[in-house]
Amino acid sequence: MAREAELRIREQLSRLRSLPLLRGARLEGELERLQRQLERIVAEPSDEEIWRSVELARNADRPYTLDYVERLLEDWFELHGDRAHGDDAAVVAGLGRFRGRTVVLVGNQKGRDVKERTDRNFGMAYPEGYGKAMRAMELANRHGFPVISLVDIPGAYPGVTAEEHGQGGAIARSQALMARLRVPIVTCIIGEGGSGGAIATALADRVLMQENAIYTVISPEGCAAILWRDAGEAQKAAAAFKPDAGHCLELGVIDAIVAEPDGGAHTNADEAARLLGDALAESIELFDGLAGDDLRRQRRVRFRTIGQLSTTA
Amino acid sequence: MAREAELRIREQLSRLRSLPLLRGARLEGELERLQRQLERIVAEPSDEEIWRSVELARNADRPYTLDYVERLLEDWFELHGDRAHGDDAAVVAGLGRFRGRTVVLVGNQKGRDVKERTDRNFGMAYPEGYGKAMRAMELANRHGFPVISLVDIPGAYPGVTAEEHGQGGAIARSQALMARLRVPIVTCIIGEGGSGGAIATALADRVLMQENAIYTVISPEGCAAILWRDAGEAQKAAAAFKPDAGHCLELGVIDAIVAEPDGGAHTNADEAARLLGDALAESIELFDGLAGDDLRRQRRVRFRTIGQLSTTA
Amino acid sequence: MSERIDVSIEHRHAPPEDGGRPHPNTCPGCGSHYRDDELDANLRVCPQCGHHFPVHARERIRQLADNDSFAEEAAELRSDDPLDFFDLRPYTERLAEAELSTGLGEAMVIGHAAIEELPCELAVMEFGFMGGSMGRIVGEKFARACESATERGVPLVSVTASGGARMQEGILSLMQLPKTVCAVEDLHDSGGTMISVMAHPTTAGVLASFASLGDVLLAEPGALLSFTGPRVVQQTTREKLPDNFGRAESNYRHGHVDQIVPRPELRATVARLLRLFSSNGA
Amino acid sequence: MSERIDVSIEHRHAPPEDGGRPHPNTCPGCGSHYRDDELDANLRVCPQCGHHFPVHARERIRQLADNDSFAEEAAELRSDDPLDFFDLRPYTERLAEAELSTGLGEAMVIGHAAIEELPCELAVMEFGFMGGSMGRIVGEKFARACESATERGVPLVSVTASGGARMQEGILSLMQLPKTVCAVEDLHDSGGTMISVMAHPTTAGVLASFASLGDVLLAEPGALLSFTGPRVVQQTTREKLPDNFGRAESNYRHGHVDQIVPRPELRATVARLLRLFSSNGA
Ligand SMILES: [Zn+2]
Ligand SMILES: [Zn+2]
Repeated sequence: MAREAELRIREQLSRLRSLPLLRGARLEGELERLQRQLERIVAEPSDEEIWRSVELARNADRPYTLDYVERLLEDWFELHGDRAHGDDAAVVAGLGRFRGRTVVLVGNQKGRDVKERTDRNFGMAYPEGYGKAMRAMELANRHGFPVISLVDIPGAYPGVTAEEHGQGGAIARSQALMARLRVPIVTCIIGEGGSGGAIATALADRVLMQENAIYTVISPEGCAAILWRDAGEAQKAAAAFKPDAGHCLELGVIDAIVAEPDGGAHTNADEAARLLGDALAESIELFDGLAGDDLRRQRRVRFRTIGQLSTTA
Repeated sequence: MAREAELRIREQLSRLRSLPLLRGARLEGELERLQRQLERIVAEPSDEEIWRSVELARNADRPYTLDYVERLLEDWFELHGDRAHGDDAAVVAGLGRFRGRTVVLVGNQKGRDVKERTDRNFGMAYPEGYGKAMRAMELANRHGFPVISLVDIPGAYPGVTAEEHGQGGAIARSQALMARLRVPIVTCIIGEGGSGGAIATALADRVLMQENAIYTVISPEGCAAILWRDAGEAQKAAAAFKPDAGHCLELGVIDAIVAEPDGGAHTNADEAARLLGDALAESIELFDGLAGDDLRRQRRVRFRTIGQLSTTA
Repeated sequence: MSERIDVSIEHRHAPPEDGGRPHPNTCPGCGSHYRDDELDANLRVCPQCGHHFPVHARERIRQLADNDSFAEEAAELRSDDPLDFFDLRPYTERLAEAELSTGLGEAMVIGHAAIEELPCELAVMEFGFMGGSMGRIVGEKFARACESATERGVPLVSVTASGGARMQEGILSLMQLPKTVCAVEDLHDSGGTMISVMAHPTTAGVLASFASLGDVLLAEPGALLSFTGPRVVQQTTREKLPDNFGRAESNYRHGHVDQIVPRPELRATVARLLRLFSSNGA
Repeated sequence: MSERIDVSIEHRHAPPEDGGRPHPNTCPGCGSHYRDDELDANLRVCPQCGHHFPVHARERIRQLADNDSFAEEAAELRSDDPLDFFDLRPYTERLAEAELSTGLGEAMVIGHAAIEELPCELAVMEFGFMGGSMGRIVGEKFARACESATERGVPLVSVTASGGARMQEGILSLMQLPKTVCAVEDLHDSGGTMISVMAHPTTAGVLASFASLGDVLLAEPGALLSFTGPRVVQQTTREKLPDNFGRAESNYRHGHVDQIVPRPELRATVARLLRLFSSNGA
């Protein structure tokens, strides 16, 4: 499988190299990014490198959704509330102008200091949060605005109220809504892409992942607790289920890796935002001119075929 | 205005009388019903007659939604829950087969004994109830089932939780949903059609009213308390704002009156159900073969023009 | 303008008028008292405590719209009396009195305008006209505002202040709920936008219809936004009401409004939204 | 069938097996103990207290479908091991063992069938196969069941029993959530129907995807339906869990399922729904 991903990227590289450099520095950046992706894939990351991604994805200084919002969007207007029971601060949703066009952005939001962490429930959404995101995405759909979804959630919240308010169903319905949208959806995993909470807002036309983000079906600790019967074996679990961007690309789960500044996104939020912005803009442009019905058909085919076994293809 | 309604009914009468009696007894019933409606309109109801309607509409033995369900629908399957926070027993929603076709029925439901009255909150819906009704109507829309809505609600519930859960917005969104449906919607006011709680599920293609039902913007007591500064003046208020079926027909707010057994629906639930069933069936048939887009356009025009002043037409 | 109220003596903690009702220019938040021109100069927000005084429809339009940009529509419409309604006084008398005291033909003013040079349609309610109640003409005007916005391809900005449906028109006033809802749905189907600004109070039939259906819902600080008013809730349920019951702040906490916007920021916020909803395309 | 468990001695309050785990045929509700044939004859519901024992996929199909009406599809599909996953044992070994013990190729069985002579598609999960976890083959089989239902124009009836996504397939197991969601959306867009029957336990990734998207949601009495299990919730939040936390009864009270249907009524209820969703037109 690594071989296939390698081939795909080599092909993209040679296509890009042969293009007249109309877009100048922008294209240079793309070449560099692909080159780095290629290097990652050829050099299978070690268990230590995977664990470093887990740590960087969770780094407390890593830029969060609103750090990107303030650097990438103009005229930002935040939407609040699910119109039923509350406003979940663990999810941010709003309208803004992104490189000249209006977009709807939804994202998970962790807190920076102790109070904000508590207010934002460590980034773990409640059903009210999915509800707010759904409302924002419906608004995007009604007005033809592309949707940008930034994912950074340790996982759905394991709490009594979250269950009583039906988070299982809410995660399912949020995905179902995304499968119905007739506007482009671009997702980037910018930190932790944790299980159901992550996929709730990641059913996109194009899924990106920052270099040091992770994307997991369960936290490494949770996996270790179940399979190794010891949460302390998280490092082993991570090595086994390979949540790093390189592997996700190799498995076809994501479409591209977004480079981070050397040392990780937290070392230079401005530069991280610039790189993310370029990748998002380029991704949205891919869908310009595509009819809504075709867009959503392609989106569903994408998820219908991800990770399909050769025997079932 | 009374004159216009009279003319409309006289025209219907003569058209029906000239038809070959293909449908036998059914048509006879229709003739009788129109004849009675005509008599009501010609003889302007007295203040006492209006108050009698208020009392009959509230009669504790009057058939409620589920009394009609059990008499009119086969294979009834009740839907429960708003998929967010609860199941409101003051609203009933479900699927059933009505004279050979599957329909979705939503209705307000009062309780019969003390315990049931409390459980069903005296028929006053919470936002969760509107949410359940909306979910059921969306299901109808997805599958092309006609919607029957039976209205019998004293009014929206004046409680803290109902407000905190946003009943104003819920009533607005329920109407908005009905304005979007591409399936036929037939509403009958079967008891109290009280204010926002009633209109939440009454934005229909055809609105019927039982002979002794009332349809009001505020309860007679509430109106009296505000305008007369004395809730005891409810009878005066009722006489002034004319909530009876005859006046509603005259004002063009409803399309037809459904006859009740002599003495009122509570004297003979089976007969009341038969008369209601005939009227509902006939109403649904009116829309057979109409395309969904045309249907909803007509529905919106209906409400766009109800009670329009001649100066604004 | 605002000639109806003319208080020229500036003083703190003004004594209540006869009958115990506080003077309309006395701040219920902190007791400060102002002249009309002082309040107007400050957008009718108390400089001491930030309390938002009511704003009449014409003044609201002046606050929001670019100078001289407002062109009123349907100003000629007047309600009639479909039920010959008579409570303690005839409805027609109440209508005439409301027109005299407000200088408006009904409880809503509509027309086109520009805000920071962005064209839009305005639909602004006047609470002073029979409590901003919605009868057939208010419903009709709102529906026309939606149609006008659709025709010109501009967003609709509605500013509500209403006690609900107009009882004196009986069941016909209830019919204004579905009527205005259908108008918003038509606007949305044509790709249009509605920004709803909910001022104090936005209650009952107006809250339960078009006001709640904006693409974005803004509220003024302290505005009462409830279907049923606090007094009726308390009388009916005997519950102790929570702090801020039904107020904008409570609605925000419970997820029912997008933002609470202090009046001094309202024009800029609406303009930002107009920019966002009009720019689309790379 | 059910040869795996063969208990021939009938007795009450059977002692636990070695290691303290109760015998699978001992009722956790009332302690009654049954032979397999006794339980099978009673649809695996305890005649004493009504407790619903787990039902294997093949037996579930026998309970629901008309005799000999079931024609299995995609039985040949087997999972591979995309990550070379090795925890305490290799994933491939776990797969082989699960197949041996259940006689099934994966944790879901699909095929067409008739219920009370009404044609439908069935997708039934097997909790005995690695906890009914959803990997790529379960996702693929479910998607095929949707497609088969669409092609034949019949409703889909799914019966779920699952601990969630299959960790051993890493992120690819998470991708089965959007995959099955898209399959349901395609089914719905083609006018199709899905009846979801949630048996014990329907949790995590299965609850958070297709199982919650049925047109109608039925649950078996006592079934655990929660995204996160009670133990993890308690360990994480240290909250005292309410009675029935996460159970069907609690979900019903909170508005998340349409009806709780005791197993003896399940076939008739599903048949009623199939009639309702297939008859349309006067
Ligand atoms: Zn003040
Ligand atoms: Zn038992």
